Amino acid sequence: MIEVTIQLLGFIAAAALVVIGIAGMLFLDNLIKKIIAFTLLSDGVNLLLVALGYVEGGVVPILIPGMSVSEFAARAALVFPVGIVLTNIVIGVSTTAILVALAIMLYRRYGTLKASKVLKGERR
Amino acid sequence: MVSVETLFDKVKKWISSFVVGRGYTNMMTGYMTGELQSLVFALILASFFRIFSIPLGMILLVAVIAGIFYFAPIITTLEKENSNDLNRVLFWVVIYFAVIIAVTLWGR
Amino acid sequence: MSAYPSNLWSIPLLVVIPILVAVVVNLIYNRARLIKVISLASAICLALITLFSSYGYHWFTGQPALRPETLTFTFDPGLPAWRLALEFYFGPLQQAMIFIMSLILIFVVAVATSGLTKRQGPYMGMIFLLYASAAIIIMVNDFYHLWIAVEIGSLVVAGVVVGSGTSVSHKAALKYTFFSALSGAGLAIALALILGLTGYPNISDAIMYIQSVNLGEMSIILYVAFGFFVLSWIYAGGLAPIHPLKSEVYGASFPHGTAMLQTQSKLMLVAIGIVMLRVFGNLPFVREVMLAISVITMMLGVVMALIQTDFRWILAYLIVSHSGLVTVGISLGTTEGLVGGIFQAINDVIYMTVLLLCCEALYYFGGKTSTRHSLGLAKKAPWLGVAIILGTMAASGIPPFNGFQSEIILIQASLKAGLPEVAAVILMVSVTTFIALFRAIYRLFLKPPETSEPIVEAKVPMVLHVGLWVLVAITLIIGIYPNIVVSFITPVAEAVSLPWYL
Amino acid sequence: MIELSSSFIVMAYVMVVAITVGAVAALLQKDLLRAAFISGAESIALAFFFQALLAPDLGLTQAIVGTVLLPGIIILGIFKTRRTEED
Repeated sequence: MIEVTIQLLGFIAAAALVVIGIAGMLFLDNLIKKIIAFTLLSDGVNLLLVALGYVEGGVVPILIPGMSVSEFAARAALVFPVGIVLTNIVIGVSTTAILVALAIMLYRRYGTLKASKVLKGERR
Repeated sequence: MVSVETLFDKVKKWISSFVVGRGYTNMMTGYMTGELQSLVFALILASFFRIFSIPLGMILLVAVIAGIFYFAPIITTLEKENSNDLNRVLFWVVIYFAVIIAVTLWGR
Repeated sequence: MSAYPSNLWSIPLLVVIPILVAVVVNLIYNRARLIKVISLASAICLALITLFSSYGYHWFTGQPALRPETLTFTFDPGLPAWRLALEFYFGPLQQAMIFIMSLILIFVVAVATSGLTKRQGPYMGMIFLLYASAAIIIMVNDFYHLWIAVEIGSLVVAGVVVGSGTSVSHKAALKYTFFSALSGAGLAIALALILGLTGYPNISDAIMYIQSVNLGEMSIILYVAFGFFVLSWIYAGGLAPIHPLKSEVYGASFPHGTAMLQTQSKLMLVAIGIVMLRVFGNLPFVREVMLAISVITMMLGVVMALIQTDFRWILAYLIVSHSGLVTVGISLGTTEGLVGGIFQAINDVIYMTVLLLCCEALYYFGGKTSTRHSLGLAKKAPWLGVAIILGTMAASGIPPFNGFQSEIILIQASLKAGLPEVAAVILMVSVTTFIALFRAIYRLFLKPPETSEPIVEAKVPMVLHVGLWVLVAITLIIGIYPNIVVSFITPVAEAVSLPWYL
Repeated sequence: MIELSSSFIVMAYVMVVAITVGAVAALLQKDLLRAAFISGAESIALAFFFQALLAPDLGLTQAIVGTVLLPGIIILGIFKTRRTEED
């Protein structure tokens, strides 16, 4: 029996989000729904990265007065995933904005949001 | 009356069956070349398997030749599978990723 | 290298100047003359910086990669982890690649500002951001910048494609951007896994750690990281399963935009491929996987190019197929293979730009690029016919041109590596390239026109002529004296291919 | 130091359920506006999870971005196109 830690729960939630996101992007037909699935996918990746940086029994990586540096170094959660995730959140927002803008443009052209009509494969 | 069909007529019919209904026979050269190319490419890819094991590679080569005869105009299948449909590409990417992970982990 | 390595100031300019230009040009939006002056001047400035900059490092935080007293990398098990040496490295290879990219940027900017596009400001900004992202990926020596630049690059590709303003381009951009979720997230996970395994964001440090410490069971993590890395590699370069989307991107944008896009993606393929070789090259099956992907890409691209009916789409699929040619050399992993692959990338970028500029010139003759029409252009514009045939000869590897030199290196490398099948595939690709291109050229140029209606003829701008002939001259010069470029590549290829020759 | 792990793990259990249910519920809505709001609610659960995983600064960022910015962009898109999913 594996001991259930917060990290394990994080991995489970991240896996669930990634699977739901990919399934949504694959099987849903509405463009806006696809975009929402995309945000769920990037949320899942963020959660995975943060869970990788978790230290069991650790502290938030902020050096508070009264804490020795060696204790801090031994117990603090990793900070580099936090940097990556912060960037990833920003990138996710900008990508979503671009996707929504393109969806609006395609809606104006075709009058529908159905991906099976707008994005269908075509011969050239 | 029995019509006389030479071998040339048969080959011509077989070739032009690729492009029936397209109304643009100028593409025929392209489709023919593409068909031959993809045939040879499939054989070469099959013979690549000799790197891993030679007997298995020979079996694979025979299987590919049989498959080529079964799926006769490969180029149309290839064209369909190369469609730029989003979901189809997504599907292929997921499969690809699984294969890469499986192969590298197996090779370990 | 006796002195402590100094922080080079000239390298970040290659990234800072394009970003600044993108901002400024975006602000002045629609004043064509001013935009032309600013963007041309800065493109020339970038080319001059790459020519005259000295080699070295620029590090943003932490410490430099080289220690002066021992001349080793920063890896030192005694020091605590999290050193955060985020750095750029500018060497001969980087100089050659960025200089070629700057050269093409000059021509692309000159052509783009002399007609065709409205709303020039944002479009120019996108092209400069494309340059910046490619420059970062070429120079980078840490995973963090690599990931951010790949993300920026994928978003900017969508921007450049949308610039052509057709509904096909909107669709292509939307599809391509959806995939940035998979590839960008995959690269982020790969970065986090390697970081968790080694503790170093710097690529050199991570490699030193992987080679010197026995990872044991933890090496499974490296394989998963490799899988995610491959995902972003195929996304960035448009290799096999993503090639329908990438070729749609190439075909849907303006031809000069495509010239910049293919430059970026081929140089990205080289840069990320070298990183993958350095980090994962010693693992079994890694180079086989990369080789399989590139062979399949070559074959699918060239076969799909044969059955297209539009000159733009033929070029788009040929670009994809020739990206496979580039990665074959890199995934062989030998010195000759690396030299051939990188040389092929540089040559490829040049001759494909020649063909794309010819395609751009077709727009001034009524804009019909479909091979369904026979235009008889050879009589109207003999110079264009000559240029396009020279470009075709370069692309299909006919001796006096540069394509021949790199392809023969690639063929020799694959024969030497014991893979004659790869050599056969390369030969077939170059022959089929010729067939695919010449079918279109025959219909568009040589066949007498079917209809008697006269072709609309606009004045082709002077910069297009100049760019075309300068690039053709470069293909000839490199074809006759290949050592001009090869001498830049060889030391790097020897250094990268070292680990499995020891 | 205050040991928060024992209380955090209960919160984490709740949040795993909330995130999964929220994600599925957002994708099953016929009304796109409601889907956007539910994905915002899922982001709040995610922000609390970040808090439990010792990254409070990320929790703050995710709370702002995930509940205001992202649904805002998507709602803007919905108003420019259409609110319900067509058959």
